[in-house]
Amino acid sequence: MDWTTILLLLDSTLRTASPLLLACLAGLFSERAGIFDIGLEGKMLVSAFLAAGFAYATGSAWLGLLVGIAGALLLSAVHGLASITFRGNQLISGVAINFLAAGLTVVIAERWFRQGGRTPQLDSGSRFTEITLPLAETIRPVPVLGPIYAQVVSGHTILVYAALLAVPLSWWVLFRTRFGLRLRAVGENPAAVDTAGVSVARLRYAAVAIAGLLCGIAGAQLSTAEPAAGFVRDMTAGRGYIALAALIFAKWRPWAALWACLLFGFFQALEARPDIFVRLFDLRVPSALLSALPYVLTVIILAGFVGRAIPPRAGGQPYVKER
Amino acid sequence: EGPAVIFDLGGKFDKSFNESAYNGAQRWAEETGQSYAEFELTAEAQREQAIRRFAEQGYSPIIMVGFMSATPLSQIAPEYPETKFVIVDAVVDAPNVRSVVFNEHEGSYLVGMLAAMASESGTVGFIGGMDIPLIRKFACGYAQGVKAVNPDATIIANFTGTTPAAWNDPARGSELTLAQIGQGADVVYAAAGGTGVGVLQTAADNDILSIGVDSNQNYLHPGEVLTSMVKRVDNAVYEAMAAGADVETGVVVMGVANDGVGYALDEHNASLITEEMKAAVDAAAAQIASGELVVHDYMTDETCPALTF
Amino acid sequence: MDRMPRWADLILVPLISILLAGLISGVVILAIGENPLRALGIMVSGAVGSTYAWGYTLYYATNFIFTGLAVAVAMHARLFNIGAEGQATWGGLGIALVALYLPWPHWTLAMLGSAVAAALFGAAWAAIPALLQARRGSHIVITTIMFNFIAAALLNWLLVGPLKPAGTMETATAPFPPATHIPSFRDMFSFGETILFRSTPANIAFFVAVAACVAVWWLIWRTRLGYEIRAFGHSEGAARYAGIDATRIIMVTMLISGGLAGLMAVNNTLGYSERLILNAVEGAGFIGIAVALMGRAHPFGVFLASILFGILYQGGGELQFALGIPREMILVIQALVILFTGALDNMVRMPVEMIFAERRRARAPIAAPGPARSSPGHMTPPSDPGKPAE
Amino acid sequence: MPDPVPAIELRGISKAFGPVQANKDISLRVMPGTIHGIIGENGAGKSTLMSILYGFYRADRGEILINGRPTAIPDSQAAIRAGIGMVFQHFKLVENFTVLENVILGVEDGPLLRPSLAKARAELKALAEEYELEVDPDAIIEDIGVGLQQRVEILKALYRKADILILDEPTGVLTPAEADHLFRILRNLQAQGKTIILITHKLREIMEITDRVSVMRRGEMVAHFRTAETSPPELAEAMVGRKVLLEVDKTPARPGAPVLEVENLRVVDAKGVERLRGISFRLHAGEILGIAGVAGNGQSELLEVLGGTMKATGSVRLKGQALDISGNALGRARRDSGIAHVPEDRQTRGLILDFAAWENVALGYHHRPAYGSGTRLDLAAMQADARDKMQRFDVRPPDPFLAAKSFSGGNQQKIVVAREIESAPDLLLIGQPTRGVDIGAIEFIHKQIVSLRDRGCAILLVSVELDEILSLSDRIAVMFDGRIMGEREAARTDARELGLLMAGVADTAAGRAA
Ligand SMILES: Nc1ncnc2c1ncn2[C@@H]1O[C@H](COP(=O)(O)OP(=O)(O)OP(=O)(O)O)[C@@H](O)[C@H]1O
Ligand SMILES: Nc1ncnc2c1ncn2[C@@H]1O[C@H](COP(=O)(O)OP(=O)(O)OP(=O)(O)O)[C@@H](O)[C@H]1O
Ligand SMILES: [Mg+2]
Ligand SMILES: [Mg+2]
Repeated sequence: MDWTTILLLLDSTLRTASPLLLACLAGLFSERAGIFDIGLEGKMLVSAFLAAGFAYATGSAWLGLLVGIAGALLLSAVHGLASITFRGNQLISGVAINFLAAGLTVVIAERWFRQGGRTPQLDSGSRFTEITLPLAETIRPVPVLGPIYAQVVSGHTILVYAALLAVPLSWWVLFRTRFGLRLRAVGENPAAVDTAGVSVARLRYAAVAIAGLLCGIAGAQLSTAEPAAGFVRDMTAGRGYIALAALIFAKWRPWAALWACLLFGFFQALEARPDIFVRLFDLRVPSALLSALPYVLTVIILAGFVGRAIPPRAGGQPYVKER
Repeated sequence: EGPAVIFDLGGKFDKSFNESAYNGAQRWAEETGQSYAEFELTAEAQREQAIRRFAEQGYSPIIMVGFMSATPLSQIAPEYPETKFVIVDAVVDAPNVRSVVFNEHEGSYLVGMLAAMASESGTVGFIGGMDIPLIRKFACGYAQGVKAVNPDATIIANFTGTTPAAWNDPARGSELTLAQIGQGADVVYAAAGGTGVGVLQTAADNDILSIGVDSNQNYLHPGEVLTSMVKRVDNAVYEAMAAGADVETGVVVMGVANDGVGYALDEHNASLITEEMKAAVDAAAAQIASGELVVHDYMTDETCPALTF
Repeated sequence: MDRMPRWADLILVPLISILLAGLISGVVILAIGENPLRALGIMVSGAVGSTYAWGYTLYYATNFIFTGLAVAVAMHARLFNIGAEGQATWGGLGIALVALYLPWPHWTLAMLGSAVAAALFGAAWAAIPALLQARRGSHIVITTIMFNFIAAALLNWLLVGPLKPAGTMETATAPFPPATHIPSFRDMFSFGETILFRSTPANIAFFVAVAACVAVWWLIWRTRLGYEIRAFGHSEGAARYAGIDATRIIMVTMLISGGLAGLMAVNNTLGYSERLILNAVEGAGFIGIAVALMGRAHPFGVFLASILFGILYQGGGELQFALGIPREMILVIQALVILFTGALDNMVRMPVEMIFAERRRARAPIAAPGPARSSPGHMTPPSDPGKPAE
Repeated sequence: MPDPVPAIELRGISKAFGPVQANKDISLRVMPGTIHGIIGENGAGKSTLMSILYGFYRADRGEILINGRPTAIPDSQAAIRAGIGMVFQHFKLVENFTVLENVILGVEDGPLLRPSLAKARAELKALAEEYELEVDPDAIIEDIGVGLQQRVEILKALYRKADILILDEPTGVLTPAEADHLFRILRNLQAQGKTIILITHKLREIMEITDRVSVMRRGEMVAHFRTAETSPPELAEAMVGRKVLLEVDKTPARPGAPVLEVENLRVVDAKGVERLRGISFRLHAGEILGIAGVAGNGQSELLEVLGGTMKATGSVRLKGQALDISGNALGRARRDSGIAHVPEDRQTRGLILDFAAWENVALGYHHRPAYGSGTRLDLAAMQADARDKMQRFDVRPPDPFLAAKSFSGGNQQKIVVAREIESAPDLLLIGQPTRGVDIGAIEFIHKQIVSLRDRGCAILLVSVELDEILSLSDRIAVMFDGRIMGEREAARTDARELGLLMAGVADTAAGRAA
C-alpha cells in the first residue's frame, strides 16, 4: 500500500470517526451516570435536521449548531423525565425517542421547506468549512510527519477538532473534577451519592444533558460540516447504534472510545477502497460482502483482544429508594 | 375515481424514482386541477393491500413505481380486469397492465461518454446505493460509455451499503467520493438516492465533476455537475395519468429513442459540455436510437463487458 | 407489593397511558389539520373492525410476537439480544433454501420442514455471538448489532447473485413451489359463500406464534431449563452456586432466542411473500425489543404488545389511505404510544397508586372486602413472577 | 438533677413502605455523649428509623429534634449539616473508587478534585492517628476487606464532622478482633463527646459498650433500658416477646466413620495469589468441625472448593470416594454426592432475591425427581414442599409465594438452612450461618445444626464469630493465611487460645497438649 493511500485512509478515518466519537462520548456520560441511552441516534437526527434547517434559514452554521443542540437537549429532557423522574424503562424511552425523531424531522422538514423532508442544500457560508491548521503547508515537506500533519490532521472542520478535543476534555471532566467524580459515582452506586448528600436526580439530568449536547454536535456535524451540506431523512443511518457498540468496546472510557471509533472509522475507510484488497492480496471481494468487512473485523477484534466489558454497576436501573 | 399512485418503500421523497414519479403526478394535478390518490408503502405486506384497495375503490389507472411490485401485481391484475395498472421499472404480462421500463443503460452510456470526455485523469467513479441489479444496470451502461470514449479509462465503482439506510446516507456518499478522488477520479456518477446529495456536494467542494441521476440535478451545483442521467419516470407517470382509465397497456420501453432517458443539458452545465462533447454524445444517442449501437444491458445476461462487480 | 389491585396495574394504568398517548397524537393530528376523532375511528375500524382489518393486524402482530419472544427469552437470562433482525433474516434464508431446493409433497410437511430450517438458521446466527459471550466475554449487544449488518450483507450478496433467478430485477428468490403454500386465514376460515379475511396476509403462522407464546411460557415457568435460565438471569452467583452452567445457559438461551426470531420467516416469507425478499424483516427485530420490554418479557405481555403494534401498523396504513396522513406522522404516533405506555407509565402509575392508597385509607375501618373485580390476568397465575429484573 | 437536652429526640415517627408499616409512632431520646444501643428482631424497623434520622427516607409523620431544636431532615445533606453521620448496614461505598474518593464524595472543597484529594489525604492521616483508623487512602474499595470498608464509612462520617454517629449492625461482618478494635474507636469517640447510636443483634456488645438500650419490635419502640440495669435474657425477651435460650444446648458428639478427607488442598486465584496453601483435615459423621479464622484467610475458598464452585488441586474424598475438584461448575455433582452447602452470602449466592420462596427452596435441587418428571417442573409439588419446609423451620411469614427479598435477613437464612438441611446430606458445609440474624433466629438455626449432627451428618462450620464456633463445634480448626494453624477440641480450648492462632501465632506443642 502506498503512502498516499495510507494518508487518505487516515484522513477518511478521522472524518468518519468524529460523529461516532461525539455520539460515543455522549453515551459515555449518560451511561457512566447510570442512564442507558439507545436514543443517541434520534438525538443526532433531530440535531442534524435543526442545525441544517436553521443554518439555512439564518445563514449561520453556528446558529444552526446551537438550535441543533437545543433540539437534542429537548429529547434528552424527555429521556430524563422518563428514566429519572418517572423511573421508566430507559431502553423503551430510547426506542421511543428514535421513532419520534425519525418521524418528526421529516414531518417538520416537509412543512418548512417543502423539499420532501429534506432541507435545502447549504452553501459554504452556512456550513462549517474545513480549516487549514497553522503551518500545514510549511511542514508538509518534512518527511512522514509533514504529510501526516498537513493532510490527515489539518483540513477538517472545527467540529472534527471539537470531537477530538472532547476526548481529553471528557477525560478531564470525568476524572479530574468534582462533577466527574460524582457523576461516575452515581452510575456505580447512586445510594452512595444520595447518602453523601448529593442529589442523584440532578446529577443524572446533568449527565443526560451533556449527552444531549454532544449528540447535538454530532448531528450538526452530519448535516452542516463539510463535506455535508444539508439534512436528508434518516441520515444518521445507524450511527447511534455503532456508537453504542464502540462505547461497550471502549469499556466506557474516553480514550478507549477514541481508539474504538477511530478503529471503526478505519474499517469503514477500508471498505471504501476495494482496490487495496486487489492490490495487496489480489482479491476481488463482491461489494455486498465487502460492506460486511467493518463488522466482521470488529467482531474478530472484540473476540480476540478485548476482554469482558463491565458496565457501570447501576446502569439501566432507575434509582428507587422505597420498593 | 381518477388515478392513484403507489410509491415504493423509499417513500415519495427518495431523491430517486419515487420522487420523480411524485413530480410527474404533481405536474398532472397542477395542470389539470384534478387530484389523485397516493400511498407510500412502509411494509412489504402493503403492496398487495394498496393495489387491491385502490382497485376496489375504483381508481384507474393505478400506478406503482418499483420493480418489487411486479410479482404481487402479476397476481392481482387478473382479479381486476376492469382496472388499468401501470408499473414502472418492471414488466408484468397482463392485458390490463402497462409496463414502463427504462433503458437506464442507454442513458448511463451517454453520461459515461461525457464523463470520459470531461475527465482529465482517465479515472472516473460510480457510486451506487445498494448493489442490486437495477443499479448494476446503471453502472454497466456507464462503464461502457466511458470505455467507448477512452478504452484505457479506469472506472471505480462503490456501493453505499446493504441495508435500506444506504439510500439516505449522504455522509457515507461523501466519504466514498473522497475515496474515489483519492484514487484519481475526477468525475463521479451517483445512483444512490439521498446518498447522492453527499456525492454531488463533495464533488463540488473538491472541484471535480459529478453526474446526477433520475431527475435533472444540474441546478444543485451550477457549473460543477457535469450532467444528469435523466430517467423520465415523471413523464411516464404524467402520461399515464393524462391518458386516464383508457391508458394503453402493454410494454413501453423508455429509451434514448423516445427521450425516456438521456442526459441533461441546461444553463447550469452549458459551460461544461463543449461542442465536441455534445456532438459525440448526440451522435451516439442517434445511433442508439436507430439501433445501430447496442448498449449491453446488464439484465440480459447479468454480466457486464466493461465492469466486474 | 400490592399498592393497588392487580386489575388496575394490568389494565387501568396501560389504558390511561394509551389514552394519554392518543390525546397527544390527537393534538398532532389536529396540528396537521385533520380531525383526530375521525382519525381514531378510522384507525380502530381499520385495524380491528373487520376480518380484513384483523387479517393485516394479526399478520404484523405475528412477526412481532416471534421477534418479541426472541428478545424476551434472552432477557430472562439477562442477555440483550439486539440481533433478532439478523436472526430473522437468516430464518428466511433457511426457509428459502428448503422451500426451493427440497421437494415437498404436502404443505404440512413443507411447513414443518421450513419451520425447522428457519429455527435452525436463526439459531445458528445467534450461536456465534452467544459463544463469544460465553467463552470470550464479548458483549452480546455489540456482537449482535454487528451480526445484523453482516446478515444484511450476506443476504444482499445472495439475492443479487446465487439465489436470484436470472433476468429479473427483483431482489428476491424465485417464488416457492405451490406445494409449499401454507394456508392463509382466508383458506382456513372461509366456508361456502362467506369469504373471510379476503386477500389478507395473515396465515397459519399466527397459530404457530400463539403456540410459541405458550411454549415459551411453558419453557420459562414450567421446565427445569426455564428455571435455570431465570435463575441465571437474576443472579449469576446464585446460579453457579446451584450448579447451573453459565456457558450452557447462555448458549441454549441464545439458540432458543435466535430460533424464535428465525421462525418469524414462517410468517412473512413462507406464509406471505412465498419467496425471500431482500430486507424482508423490515425492522421487526427492533420492534421486537420494544414489544419484549413493554410486555415485560412475559409471553402474554409480548402477545398483547404485539397486537398493539399490529394495530398501530395496520391502523397507521389505513390513516394514510383514508386521510393521506403521511407515513412519518404515523411514526410519530407510534413513538408517542411507546413513550407513554412503555417509558412514562410511572407518570400514570404513581398518581393512580396514590388514589388507591387514599381509598384504602378511607375504607380501612370497614372490614376490607378486597378488590371487587377479579384479576384479569388469568393467563398469568400468581405463581409466575412475571417480571424479570428491571 | 436537671436533665440535659437530648442530642437526638424523635417524636412520633411513623413510616410506611406501601402496605408495610415499618415504623409506628416511635419516640426516642438519645443523650449527648452516650452510646445508645438499639436492638430488635430482623425487620423490626431499626434501619428504617435510623435512615429517617439520616434523611435517607422521609418520615410520614413525626418530628426530629437535634440538641433540643426541631430540625427538618428532608435529605442526607440536611442530616450532615445537623452533624449526623451514618454507617449503613449495607455500605454506601462506590466499589471501584479509592478510599480517598469515597471520603470526599459530596464534600469536595471545590470544582477541581486535586486540591480536595490533597486536603482529604492530610485530614485522613490526622483522623487515622487520632482514632486508630488507619487505611490506605489509595486502595480501591472492592480490593479491601469489609472491616476496612467499614472503617472508610466511619472516616467518611468523621470527615464530615459528625457529632452524632449512627452505626447499623457494624459488627455483623467483622471478626472479633476487628469488632474489638471498633469498640475501642467508639469509646474513643465517646470520650471526645460524640454521641453514638449502635444497632446490633449481639447482646454481648450491647452489654459491653452501651449506656442505654432501646428495643424495637414490629415497627414499634417497646422498651428502654439503662444497660447497667438490665441483662441479656431480659433484653432478649423484650425483643422476641418470649424467653430465648442464649446457650447452645448440645450433648457431646459421637463421631462415626470419616466422611470427608481433605489432603493438601491448594487454590490459586485469578490474580495468581495462592489462597489455600495445602489444607488437610478429616471430618467424621456426627461431628461438627468449626473453621475459625479472620475473614479472608482462605475459609471462603475452602467452602467454595468443597461446594464445587472453585477449582483446586489436591485430593478430596467423600466417604472414601475421590471428588472431582478440577472445575468450578460442579455444584450439581456435589449435591448428588450428598453434600449440602449453606453459602456464606445468602443474598448473592444462597438465594435469588427476586424469586419466590418456593422457587428458592428448590434452588440447586431443581433437577431432582421430587420436583417433577422429565424436563417438567411440578410447581404444586415445589410449592407444597416449600410450605412444609417453611413451616418446620418457622420461616415468618410462612408464605411460599412471597419473594425472597421481602423476608427479613433471619428468615432468608432460615429458608436457605431449611433447604440444605432437609436434603438429608452426609456432609453439610455451612458458612456464617447467623450473620446479621436476630437472636431468636440464631437460637433456631443453631438447634437445627446440632440436631442434624445428632442424626449422623458431618458438618463443616465456617464462621468468623468465635462465640458461635466455640458453642457449636466439637472440634475447631483455625485458618490463617491459607493454612490450618492448629486444631483443638472445642471443650478444651477458649477464645484466647483461638485468638492467638487466628492471629497467626504458630501452633505449639504445648498448645496441642493443653
Ligand atoms: N431513650 C428513650 N427514648 C424515648 N423514650 C424513653 C427513652 N428512655 C425512656 N423513655 C421513656 O421515658 C419514660 C420513663 O422511662 P423509664 O422509667 O425507663 O426512665 P428511667 O430509666 O427511670 O429514667 P430516665 O429516662 O430519666 O433515665 C418511659 O415512658 C420510657 O418509655
Ligand atoms: N426500601 C424499602 N422499601 C420497602 N420496604 C422496606 C424498605 N426497607 C425496609 N422495608 C421493610 O420495612 C421493614 C423494616 O425494615 P428494616 O430494614 O428497618 O428492619 P431492621 O430492623 O433494620 O431489620 P434487620 O435486623 O434485618 O436489619 C421490613 O419489613 C422491611 O421489609
Ligand atoms: Mg433490614
Ligand atoms: Mg437493619
